Parts: sequence; structure tokens; C-alpha cells
Amino acid sequence: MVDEAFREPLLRWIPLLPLAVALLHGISLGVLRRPWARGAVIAVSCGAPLLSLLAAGISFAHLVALPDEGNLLLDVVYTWIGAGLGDASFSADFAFQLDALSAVMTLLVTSVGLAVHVYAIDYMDHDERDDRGFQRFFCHLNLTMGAMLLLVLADNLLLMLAGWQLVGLGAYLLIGFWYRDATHAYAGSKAFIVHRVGDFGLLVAVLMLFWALSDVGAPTMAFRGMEAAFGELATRTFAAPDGSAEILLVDVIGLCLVLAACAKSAQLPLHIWLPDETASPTPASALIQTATSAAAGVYLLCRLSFLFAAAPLASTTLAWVGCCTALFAAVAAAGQRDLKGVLAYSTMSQLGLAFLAVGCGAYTAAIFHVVAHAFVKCALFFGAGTVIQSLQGERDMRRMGALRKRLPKTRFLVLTGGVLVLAGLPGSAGFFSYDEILLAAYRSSLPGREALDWMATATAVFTAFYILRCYFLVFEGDSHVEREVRAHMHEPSNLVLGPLYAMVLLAVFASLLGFPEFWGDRIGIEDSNSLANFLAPVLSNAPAGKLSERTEWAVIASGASGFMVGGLAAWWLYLRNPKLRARVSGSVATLLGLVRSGYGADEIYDRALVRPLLGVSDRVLHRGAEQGLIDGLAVNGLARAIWLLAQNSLRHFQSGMTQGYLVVTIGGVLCILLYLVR
Amino acid sequence: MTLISAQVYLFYGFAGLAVLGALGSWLLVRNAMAAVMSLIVTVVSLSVLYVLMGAHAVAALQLLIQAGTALVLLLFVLLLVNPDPGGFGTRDPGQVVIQIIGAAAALAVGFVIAGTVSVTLPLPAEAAPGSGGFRELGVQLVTVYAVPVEAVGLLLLAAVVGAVVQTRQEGR
Amino acid sequence: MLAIVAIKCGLLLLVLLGFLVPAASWIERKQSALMQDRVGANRAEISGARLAGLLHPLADLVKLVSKQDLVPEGASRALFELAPWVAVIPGIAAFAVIPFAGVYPFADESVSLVAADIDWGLLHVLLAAALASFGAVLAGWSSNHGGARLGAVRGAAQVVSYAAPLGLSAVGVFLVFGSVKLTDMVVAQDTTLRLAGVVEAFGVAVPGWAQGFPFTIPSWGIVLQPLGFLLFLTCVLAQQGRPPFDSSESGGELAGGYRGEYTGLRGGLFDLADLLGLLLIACLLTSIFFGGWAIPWLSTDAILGGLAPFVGEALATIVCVALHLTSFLVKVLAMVWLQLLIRGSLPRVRYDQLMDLCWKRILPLSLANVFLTASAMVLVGAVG
Amino acid sequence: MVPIEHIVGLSALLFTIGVVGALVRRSLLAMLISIQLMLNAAGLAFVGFNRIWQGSEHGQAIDGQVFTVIVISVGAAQIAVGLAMVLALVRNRDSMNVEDMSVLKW
Repeated sequence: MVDEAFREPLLRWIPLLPLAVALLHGISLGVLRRPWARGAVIAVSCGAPLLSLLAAGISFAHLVALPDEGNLLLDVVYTWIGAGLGDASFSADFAFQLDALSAVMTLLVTSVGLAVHVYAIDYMDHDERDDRGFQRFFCHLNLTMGAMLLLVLADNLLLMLAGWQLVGLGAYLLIGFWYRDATHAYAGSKAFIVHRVGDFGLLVAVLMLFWALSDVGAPTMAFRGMEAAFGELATRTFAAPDGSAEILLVDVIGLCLVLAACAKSAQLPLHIWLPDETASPTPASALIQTATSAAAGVYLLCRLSFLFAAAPLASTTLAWVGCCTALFAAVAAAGQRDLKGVLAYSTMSQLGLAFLAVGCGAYTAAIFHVVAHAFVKCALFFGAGTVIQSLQGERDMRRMGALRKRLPKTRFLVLTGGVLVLAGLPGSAGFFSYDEILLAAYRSSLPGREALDWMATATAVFTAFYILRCYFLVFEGDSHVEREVRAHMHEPSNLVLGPLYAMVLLAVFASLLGFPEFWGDRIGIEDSNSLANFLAPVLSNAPAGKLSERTEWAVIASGASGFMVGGLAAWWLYLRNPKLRARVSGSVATLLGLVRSGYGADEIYDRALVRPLLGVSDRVLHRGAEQGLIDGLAVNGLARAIWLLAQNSLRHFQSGMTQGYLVVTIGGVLCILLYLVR
Repeated sequence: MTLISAQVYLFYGFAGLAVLGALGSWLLVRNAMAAVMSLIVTVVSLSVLYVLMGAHAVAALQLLIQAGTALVLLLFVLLLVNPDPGGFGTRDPGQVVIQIIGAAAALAVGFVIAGTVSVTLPLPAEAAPGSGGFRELGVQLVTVYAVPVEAVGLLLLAAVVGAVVQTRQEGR
Repeated sequence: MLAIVAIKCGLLLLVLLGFLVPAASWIERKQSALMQDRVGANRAEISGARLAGLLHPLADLVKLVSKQDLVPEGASRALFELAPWVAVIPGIAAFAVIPFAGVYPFADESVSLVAADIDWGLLHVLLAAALASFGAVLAGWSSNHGGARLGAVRGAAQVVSYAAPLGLSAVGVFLVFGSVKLTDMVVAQDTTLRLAGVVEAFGVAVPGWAQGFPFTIPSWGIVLQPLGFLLFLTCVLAQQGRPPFDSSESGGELAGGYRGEYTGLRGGLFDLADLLGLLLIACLLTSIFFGGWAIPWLSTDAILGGLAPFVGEALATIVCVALHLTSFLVKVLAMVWLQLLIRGSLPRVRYDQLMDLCWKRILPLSLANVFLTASAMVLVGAVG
Repeated sequence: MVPIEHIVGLSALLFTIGVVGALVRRSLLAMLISIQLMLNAAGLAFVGFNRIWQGSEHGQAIDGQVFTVIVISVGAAQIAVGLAMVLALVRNRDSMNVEDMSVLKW
């Protein structure tokens, strides 16, 4: 089946090592109830991501060194599910594959994961809320990371589904980590429930896909097989319920997948878990919002890019959902007071841009955006965690300010690797990826394309505005920190700064990964966009129509001017002229309150869904069906009927003579036998 | 004496032993130990018959599970409760007559059924015994018969739980 | 055909009763003397020759034969007389599947040094031992003696304890060797494991100089199944009623337990059954965990290939058989010595303690061992 | 070899002995033994029929032997529960007579 040359027995260890370590922790905590010494926890928990990263690096080197005809490495551990015989047989392997897409994601997850693990050592060291919290936290981190690697490396959709569910579980565990605090526990449950909605979409999509593929005679779940057999499927249609129009089958599957990705990556209707995610410890946020949950949605879409390339309706929906989320979340981020809240809405907004890219058929741009965003956001979270820790848990930006004097190193790192890149400083990865996405939007022929362009441009303005506002409030201006707290502030240890350095470096140099061809041509570098060229064979990118040079310049100018306008506005309002800010915010207080609460999404959900559901389940299901029908009629009624029957007749058979019963039994058996052999 | 005919003689010999053992477990009521031992004779003879019919694996399992474990458990309980020789089975003359009549009737019915089965079923012609090794049996057990095996596992679990619950004394 | 079987059985009995049993009884005497810091058996003599106590087995035989056979009053005579034979005969039959050496080509025939290479191999040993355990119960019950009866209860309880874990603890071995036949197991151990293979499993190449002799270990069962060895050893000791699991015949408290009423030759049969149990355990451990007749780092092919050019094939084969037989017997006697060491150093375990040990410790550990073995085999790609 | 009728006959004989034993014996232990006898008879029939089906068009099928294995396992379960009942009966009623188990009759 697989050419021997393309086997890579190393692959299985990449996801299995962190998962095994998580299991080990789980056993010692849950079964033996005996936590380990901190040193042992750190060695084992941080060793697994390190080894995973090493393994990922070696496999990546092998992948790159492959001869031309091969573009993936495969590691089949065993046949996981086998059913049927002959032509109708179906089997899914417990197997891992490494192609360009999963290689990029694997390297991303392992590197960010390792940084988060190292960062968490110091961060969680101060956590005294729970006696076994230290080891438990690392257990959850390992689990989440291993699950994401399982998802990324899975060779087939079913194994990916397993990883998908585990990532959801990991997010739930990490968000609700301080479960003794009701709000944290609530946030965890909320994330879990929202994830389940998305899981439902994925499950429906998987089942429909499998059904459709078996219909065309290729019952497989492996990505390679699916892609090969997809051609026949792409044009299948069926009639809409009212018979008015024909719907593409792939569109329906695609919409289900969009639902799944929306829940994982916190896009508009299902975004409500992400603002609450800030409840989790900061290293967990850094992991969930960059490399695991948030990235998983985009990865799913890109992994099945061949499907979306053939599904116009799903792509359009995707682009619109992403673009709306990007703009709304960027606006909401601008109104936040909570430092981590800004970052959370920022994550939503950035992933919205990635969704827009996927919707426009620019899958490589989406992946580049996700990768760049992961490094930037991780650096920002590390910085935010450091700030919050040095302020002894304070998260409200109104009580910060002027930290540049106390935390110069942190400030420098956050500014160069986080704030400026995210804001889209020309020449940075954020600028390039934003450009690519905007170009893709220009090229595409989606309905309402111009509105998408305008919204994307507005997003750029607001992105620069909110992140610089956040930076000014925290590091510049006047200090609003309490005197008591201020006295104890100091730069964090090298254990914290180390991962931050790493992420900042990666974030700064990420721009080299996706250096646009447009600029490359101008300064004389062939094929400068190395990431896109690496990914090209795997992803079914939309054909890149040649745009006029004028348009390209216009797009670049709009990106740069977005950065300038947003940045200047933030500078004007928050450093130069705070009084104007007070006046402005006073005049639009209601609007600001709405923005700050994330447009009251939680309230809307509560009124539209939760209360009606509760009402129905209480009045109809509980009192009507459960108590009335099932308890009253079925259970008690049946019992009463039997009791009456037994009281009047059956009790007389109960003679108390065991062998009497035996005689009757044997008599009955004999009668049956005689009937059978008659 | 060829091997085949030796097998035939062995078969009837151990068949007779099995019947004797069965009768013994019934008739040796005065001595509970002897009754159990004669049941063991039956079980062992049956496993010899299985070997002669080519079912080696079944024979081994029969010895291992039935004789090796289940009947030892029986002996263990027998030694624990220590029934007095008369208590194992009371017999009065009237009962003996009823027993003999019942046994004869049951035997008649049994043979009628067995005969009918053998005559009426569309049985294939006699064939040489095939394999009955562990590999074949094991493959069948974990593939085709996976569900029955799981069901038996559940039954055994239920039996264990039931046994523990029944024998647990109050207040312990 | 039948003649070969008869010859094999005769040879087996000869080796067993003529060499191994006396040797084991001598080692038993000497070892316990050593453990108790006294001078061991050295009294028996024939015209001045004492031979370091080697004559004691002979003296035992003479003593047992010349003693009176008593049947206690109130005993059920038939069962009482049957019991020792029930204990001994399966005990001897169990040795039928022990491979004393391998299979060798002689001219056109291939000769194997196992009495009966039957399909269910190790299970034959287990079920023979299971049948033998009836002997103890029968003896205790039919003796009409309180102590003996208690011994029988304990013996039966012991069977109920070890039966399930014994089978399960061997499953790991079955998995590793892919067979239940002892002959197959030993052949699988007649080779070496390359330590380099472990590294190569991770996809890293190993240089040629690190592939050879000092970097290999014999692929013995104890290397592949260390936990399985401990569990199996414990269970099989309990099965044979060897110390420290000999509460059913404890001399001190029950006055000999189930066999207290047996004298003379019938009592001697129980002694014989004891020694056979000792030897059976040793043979099993040797065959399953210590490579059987295999000589470490010196495979059969190596011996035959190395000798044949010099001395001719027939002689080479004979030398090879002799080497293997010696290797096997040496290992067996070492295992006997190991058991006697255990006997000399561990206190006796109560039968309820044994039940606890078997069901609460060994059974879960055996299940874990099976699970770990299976997953390890899947992960390193030994299966499928 | 031996004709199938003889095997079925032997099975029927053993089964009948078991049935009669279970019907006429008042001791719970004896009933247990009789039930074991019945199960063994059933197993014998399975193996016997398996042997003649084996060479037919069903090839190497050993379904009958599988069923015998299952019957053996069921027998083990039955012994476990039955003995627990014996112990409970002896402990509470100080007898092994099944006719003492009649508290729940009407």
C-alpha cells in the first residue's frame, strides 16, 4: 500500500509522548492520589514536548529530503477499525501522516507548546489555590498538546475526530482549571458546551462525507483516499426541501464543517466561550488561543481544502462569518478594560481574517496568518501574564500604566514581537499576512466582495487601534498602580523571559517565512514566499488571478494606512489627549458598554435559547413526559397492572417447591423439542 | 490393531466410564465426596472423548475449567459445609420407586428425541475429524463469536458479584 | 511409531526417577542444612562410603518400602488408597511436554527430545497439575482426621486462589512467543536480541560495530517478561504447594496436613509428588524464562555449523544434543536451588493471605502485564 | 469412526441422568452436580455434531466447539452462584435440602 521509503516510525511518538505523559500524571493523581515532586513533574512534562519537537524536527528534515514523487511520510501503527469484506470493506488505520500542511502545524504546535510548558513552570509555581494544582496543570497541558498533535498528524478523519474531541476536553479542563471558583467552572462548562455544538457539526459532516464516499464506491476516511475519490463527488446535488433549487452536496457538508470550525476557532455565532476563556491561567490561554483550539478550526478547513474549493456556498458563508467576526471582535477589543479580554477578542478577530482567507480560497495565506498569529499572540500572552503577575493579579488596564520603567525588558519584547507585528507594522509578518488576505479577497468573486474589502480594511484600522491602546494603557502614560504593589514590581526570572524571547524571535522572523512574491520580485529574490511554495502541493488554492500592479499597491497602501490611522488614533486618544477620550467615551457610553460586553452575546443566547429550552424541558419534558407519561403510566401503571394480575392469579403458581418448578420447566422444554422434531 | 479401531475401542470404553461416573454421582448419595469424584470421572472421560473427536482445545479447556477449577470449588465448599453422610440425600423406599419409574420414563423420552434428531436431521456424510486446535478456536472466539464471548464474560462477572453478595454475612 | 513413544516414555521416566528426583532430594537436604547452618545429610553409608550424602535417596526408598502401610480407622478405604496415585500420576504426566532438548536431524529422521510435543503445550502442564491437586483433597478428606481434613480445605482454597492468576500470568509469555507450546518457546529463545534494535525502532541508524556480541542479550523469557516471571513464579509455587505456600501440609500445626495419615510406600508417593512438583516448577521456569536447552550466545546453528566440518555431521549432532541436555539440566538444578532458597528464607503464608495475594495483587498485575505486553508489541511493530 | 447416533445417544443418556438427578434429589449440592452433568451432555452433543459438519461443505468450521467452550464457561458461572447459594442455605437453614428454600412462597 505504502512505499517503504515513505515510512517514518518516528511520527507516532510526536503525539503519543505528550499523551502518555498526561496519562501517567492522570494515573498518579487520579488513581494513586499521590502527586510527584515538582522537579519530576517539570522534567517529565517539559521533556515530552521537547522530545516531540525534536521528533517533529527530524521528521520534517526527512520530509524535505524526500525524492520528488513523494510528498508525505506515513506511520501506520495498526488497523484501528476494520469492517466489511471485499469491495465494500472499510478500514481506518491508527496512522499518522506528515505532509507539508501537517508538518507546518506540527512544528507550530510543538514549538509553541514547548514554550508554554517552560513558561508555565514559573507561572504555576506561585499558584497556591489547589494542593495538587501544579501537576494537574501540567497534566492538562500535556493532554491538550498531545490531542492537538493527534488531530494534526491524523491520517484519517476518524482519528482526527478523536483528536478534535480531546482538544475540546483539554480546553474544558484548562479553562475550568480553578474549578473551585464558580465563575471559572462555569466558563469551562460553557466552552465545553459550545465545543459540543461544533462537534455535532463535525460528526454530521463526517457521517455525510462517509455516506457520500461509499455511494461513489470509495468508502474511506483517509485524507489521501478522500481527495482521490472526491472528483466524482464534487458535482453531486440533491433537491432542496421545497424542490425549488438544487443544492450541492459538498455545500451541505462544507456548512457543517464551518459550524465545527466556528466553535473551535470562536467565530461569530459560537464565539461566546472565548471571552470567558480568560478565566484560565495565562499559560493555558497562550496554548488554547494560539496553537490548539483556535488553530484547530483553521487546520480542519485547510485539511479539507479540496472540499471547500468545490463548495461555493460554504466558502461564501465562511468568508462572511470570518469577516464579520474580524470586524466585530476588533471593535469589541477596542472597548475592553480587561487586559486578557483584549487579547481574547483579538484572537477572534485574527482568526476571523484567517477564515476570510479560507473562504476566498487562499489557504496558504490562512495558514501563514495562523502561524504568524500564534507566535505573536503567544508572545503577547506571555507578556500579559508577566504584567498581571507583577501586579499581583490585577487585570484591569485602568489600574496599570507606565510599566516601561519597571519592566523594561518585558516592554521591549512585547512591543517588538507582539504589539507592532499584530498592529501590522509594514514589513512585519502581520503586515504581510494581512496583505495576502486582502489580496485574496480582491481576487475572489464572492458575493458582496466590496463589502468584505471595506470590512477587512476597517479591521486593520481597529486592530492597530486596540493593540496600541492596550500597549499605551499598560506600559506608557501615567501610572495608576497602587503604591504598595508598585514597590514589589520587578522583572521576571529568565525562566519566564526565555520563552518570551523565543516567541518574539519567531514572531519577528515569521515575516521571512511568508515574504510576498510581490516584494521578492522587486528586491530580486526568487520564490520568496517559501511557506506558500512549500504548502502549494498540498492545498487546493484558488488560481491566483493576476492583479494589476495598481491594485496591489492600493492594497498595500490600505494596510499601511490602516496601521497609521489606528496607531495615530490610539496615540492621540490615550497619550496625547486623554480628556478628549473622556468626552468621547462619555457621549457614547451606552454603545461602549454594549461593545465592552461583546454586544451582549451572552444575554442574547440566554433569552433566545437557554430560557426557552429550560421552559420546554421543565413543563413539557419533565412534568409532562417524564412524570406524567413515563413515571405515571408506564412505570407505575405497569407495576400496578402486574401487581393486580399477580395478586389474583399468578401467586398460586408460587408453590415453594424448587423441583416442582424444574418439572414444569423441563415439561415445557420437552414440548418445544417435540414440536421441533415432529 | 489399527489406530482407527483403537480409537473406536477407546471411545466406547470412555463412553461407558462417563455413564458409570454419571450414574455414580447419582447413586453414591451416601458419600458426597465419592459423588463429586465420580462426576470428575465423567468430566475427564468426556474430555478424552473430545480428544478422540479431534477437539483438542475443547478437551483442554474442559479439564482446565471444569475439572481443574469448578469442581475443586465444589469440593472446597463440600469440605467447608461438611454434610453428614445422611444429609446429602434422603431416601425412603417410596421415593426410590418413584425415582426408578421417573428415570425410566425420562430415559425413554430422551432416546426418542435423540433418535428422532439423528434420523430426521439432514446430516452430512461421515467425515474425517478436522482440526480442533487452539489457533482455530481462538480466532473464532475473537472474531465471529466476539459478542457471545463478551456475553459470557458479563455472565461470569454477574456470577462473581452474585456469589459475593450471597455469601457475605450481615455486619461484615 | 508406538515403539518410539514407548522408548521416549521410558527414557523420560529413567531421567526423571533415576536422576532428577534423587538429585533434587539430595539438593533439598544439603541446601536446608546450609540454610540452617548445620552439617547436611551424611549418615547413610554402604560399607564406609558416604559420598557426601548421595546415598540418602536410596536409604529413603528402602525405609519407605519396608514400613507398614496403615489405613486409619473410619477412613473410606478406596478413596484413601486412590489419593496418592491421583497426586503422582498427573505429576509425572506433566513432564511429557517438557523439552529436554530440541529437534535434531539424524540421517533422514528428525529426532526430538520431548516425549509428546502436543498442541496445547504449557496448558497440558497446567491441567495435569490441576488434576493432581485432587489427590491432596481426596487424601485429606478420606483420612478421617481433623488435621488432614483442614489440610484438604486449605489445599482446595489454594486451588481456587491460584487458578485464575496462573493462567493470566502466562498470557504475556504466550503473546511474546506467539505459542503455547514449550518447544516453540525454547526455539524462540535460542537467539539473541540486538540492543541496537531498540534504538532503531526510533528511526536512528546504529553503526556496524555496535551490532555484535557484547551488544546483544539472549532473548530469554525473563528478559522479555520480567514481571511475568515474578507473577508466574509466585503462582506456580502456590500451585505445587511449595513453600512458602505449603499451608495445606504444614508439619508443625496440622501434623502433616492432608498427608498426615499416610505411611510407608503411600506416604512415599506423596514425597515423590512433592519432589516432582519441585522439578516441574524448575523445568517450567527453565523452559519458559531461561531459554530451556538453549545456550546463550551459541545457537544450535552455530554449534552444528562450527563442528560439522571437523567431526562430521552425526558426531556434531550428538555433541550438540549432549551440550543442550547438559545446559538444560544445569539450569533445572539451578532453578531447584532457587526454590530451595525461597523455601529456606520465606515464612509460610496463610491460605487467606494467599487468596488476597492472588486475587488482589497478582491478578490485576497480570492483567496489566498482558495489556502492557500487547500494547508494546503493537507499538514497536511486532504485530501486524 | 463412531456413528453420530451413538454420540447423540450417549449425550441423551447423560442428559437424562442429569435431569432425573435434578428432579428427584433433595440436596442442593446434588442438584448442582446433576446440572453440571446436563451441561456436559450438551457440550458432548455440540462437539459430536461439530465433528460431522467439519468435513462437509462448511469446511473447517468449528462453531460447535466454540459453543462447547461457552457451555463450559456457563457451567463455571453456574457452579460459582450455585455454591454461594449452598453456603447461604447452610448458613441460614443449617441444611442443604431444597425444600427448606420456601420462605417466599405465597
